[in-house]
Amino acid sequence: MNILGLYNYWIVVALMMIGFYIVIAHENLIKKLIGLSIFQTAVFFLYISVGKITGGTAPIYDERWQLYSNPLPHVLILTAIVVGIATTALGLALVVRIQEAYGSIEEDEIHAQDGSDELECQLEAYGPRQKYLGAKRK
Amino acid sequence: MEIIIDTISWILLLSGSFFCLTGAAGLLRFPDFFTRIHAASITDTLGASCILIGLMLQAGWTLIFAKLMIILLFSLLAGTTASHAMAKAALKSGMKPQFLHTNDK
Amino acid sequence: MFAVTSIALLVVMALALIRAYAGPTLYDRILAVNNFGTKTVLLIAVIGFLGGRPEFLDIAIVYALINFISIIAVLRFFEYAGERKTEEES
Amino acid sequence: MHDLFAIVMLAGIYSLLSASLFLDLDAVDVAFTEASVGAGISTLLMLASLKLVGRHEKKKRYKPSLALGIVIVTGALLIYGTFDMPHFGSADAPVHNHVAPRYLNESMDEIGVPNIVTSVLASYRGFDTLGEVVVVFTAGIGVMSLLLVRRETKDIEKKKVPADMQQQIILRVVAKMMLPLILLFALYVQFHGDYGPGGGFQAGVIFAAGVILYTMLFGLTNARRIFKREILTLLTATGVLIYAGVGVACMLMGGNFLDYDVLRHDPVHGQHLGILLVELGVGITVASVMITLFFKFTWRTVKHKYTS
Repeated sequence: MNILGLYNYWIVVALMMIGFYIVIAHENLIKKLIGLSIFQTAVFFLYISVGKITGGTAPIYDERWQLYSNPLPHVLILTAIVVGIATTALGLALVVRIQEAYGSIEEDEIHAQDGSDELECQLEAYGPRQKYLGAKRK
Repeated sequence: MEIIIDTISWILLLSGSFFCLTGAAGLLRFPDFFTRIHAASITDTLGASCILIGLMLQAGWTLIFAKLMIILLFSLLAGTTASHAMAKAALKSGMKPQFLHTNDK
Repeated sequence: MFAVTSIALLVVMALALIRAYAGPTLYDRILAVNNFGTKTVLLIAVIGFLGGRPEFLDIAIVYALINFISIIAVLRFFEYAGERKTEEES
Repeated sequence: MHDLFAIVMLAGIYSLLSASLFLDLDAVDVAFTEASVGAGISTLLMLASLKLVGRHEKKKRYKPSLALGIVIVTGALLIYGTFDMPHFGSADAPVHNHVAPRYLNESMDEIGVPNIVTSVLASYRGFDTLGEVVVVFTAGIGVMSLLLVRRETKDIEKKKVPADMQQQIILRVVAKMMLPLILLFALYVQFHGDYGPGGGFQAGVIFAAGVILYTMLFGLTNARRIFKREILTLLTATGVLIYAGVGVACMLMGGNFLDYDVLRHDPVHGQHLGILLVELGVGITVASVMITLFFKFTWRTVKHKYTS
């Protein structure tokens, strides 16, 4: 059995692992999102390369061609790309809000802030409300 | 007739590739941004036109010809405009061409 | 002949990629990205002829379009992002 | 590399490259989508949000060797798993023997559309696509609510054209010339999707790219005069409604949900009409969601500029 015929999967695995590494090793949230999209593209490659047939052509009907590649993965990935951009946009919006709330997009700094002023946050969350209730009672 | 058109298109394709290669060499080897943009955009315009016209000759009078024509027009228009915008933005951001420096000395 | 042209274009793209990675200034990168994009347009056109189905030139048009728009976007957004951090990239 | 701008630009190149690879693997529609979405809109949104969060990553001192170890082990396991997979390009792989032959052989008789990807997308698996459109719609709503801005103040409205773009006269003139062609090309992609690569998703994104080009060069206020927020919100919902409405119309005329055969007397004509309407709905939703996303991000940056 010729192992070299599997090279498309190895490329996919390599890309996937690069994306995975970026997601878990970097603290910057924008970089994490880019790593996520690289991971995503690796999955797209997996699907599309499975659908390819040697000697086939694009699945658009034409009299001159008999052998077409498999159209089903194309459909799945086409919609997945558009959904992918939608989720990326949502992630970016979250990153923007995190930057506004914490003043940083580095994950460790965000965690540090969360740990140190947990008490303050609680006070902030409950304080005004109690005051408001107290004022109402008077 | 067929052979003549084929030969012309091959010559155009080859010269187009040559111009693109020189442009890329300039992009890589020239000393500063302004010389690089010079090399890249000028040889690019010529190279892209050559390759696209060579492909047009291969396509004949079909819809493909029209689409190649659109690409050619678009790349001529957009490529030059983008180069101009880049150079202008770089100049405005305070980047000085290197050769002015050497002349001043 | 198409094969020769496409190999030449691939070499050009690799050189542009090196320039995009090496920098040194951001404008060099933008230039390299632009060059890379135009070469991709040509490569797609040539590969269409190489594969025997040159009908798919719509994709090349989209590439040219997107390339132009993203260059403008980089220029547009870079100027403002430069304002915040005045330090010039070396 | 610690400059996020450079990283986003390299990611754009990566998208272009992967789209070329899709083209080489015969997936023309996917290449089309990846080029317009991955290289175009995704890069634009990343750049717009970099403008908000700053472009410098903080330097890290430690080496993440644990992460590297995890990645290498996982990769090795995955590669071990690939040894049982069918070879690249082999025609007798399991994927090609299930439903794909039916799509390939009978699509022309049943649907009558040369682009098999379109027929599978809009007709055979129309229900899936409805779900995807709803996901896009939901993401649009999510971003809208996350990046909500209060009422626009007066002094921002005075600033019509971005200052840095006022200088670029040539760019603006050329872009103005190209804008109608871009929008026309989007419509061509929309309605030619049955016969060549293209369709609602791609056309919507290209249309949005044209509007985004206008917004970048002539300012958000000018673009907002044409694409008002209410209209955009309405259009976002209208697209999904058209899609689902076609399905309901099929049910009312005696077929199943999204079964276009009953729309006209001839099933093939019914399929044509159904696919056309459904793709139109997809195009409208995708275009308006993409425009809304970009407006929201840009609006934040304008607000930042004036408050900070």
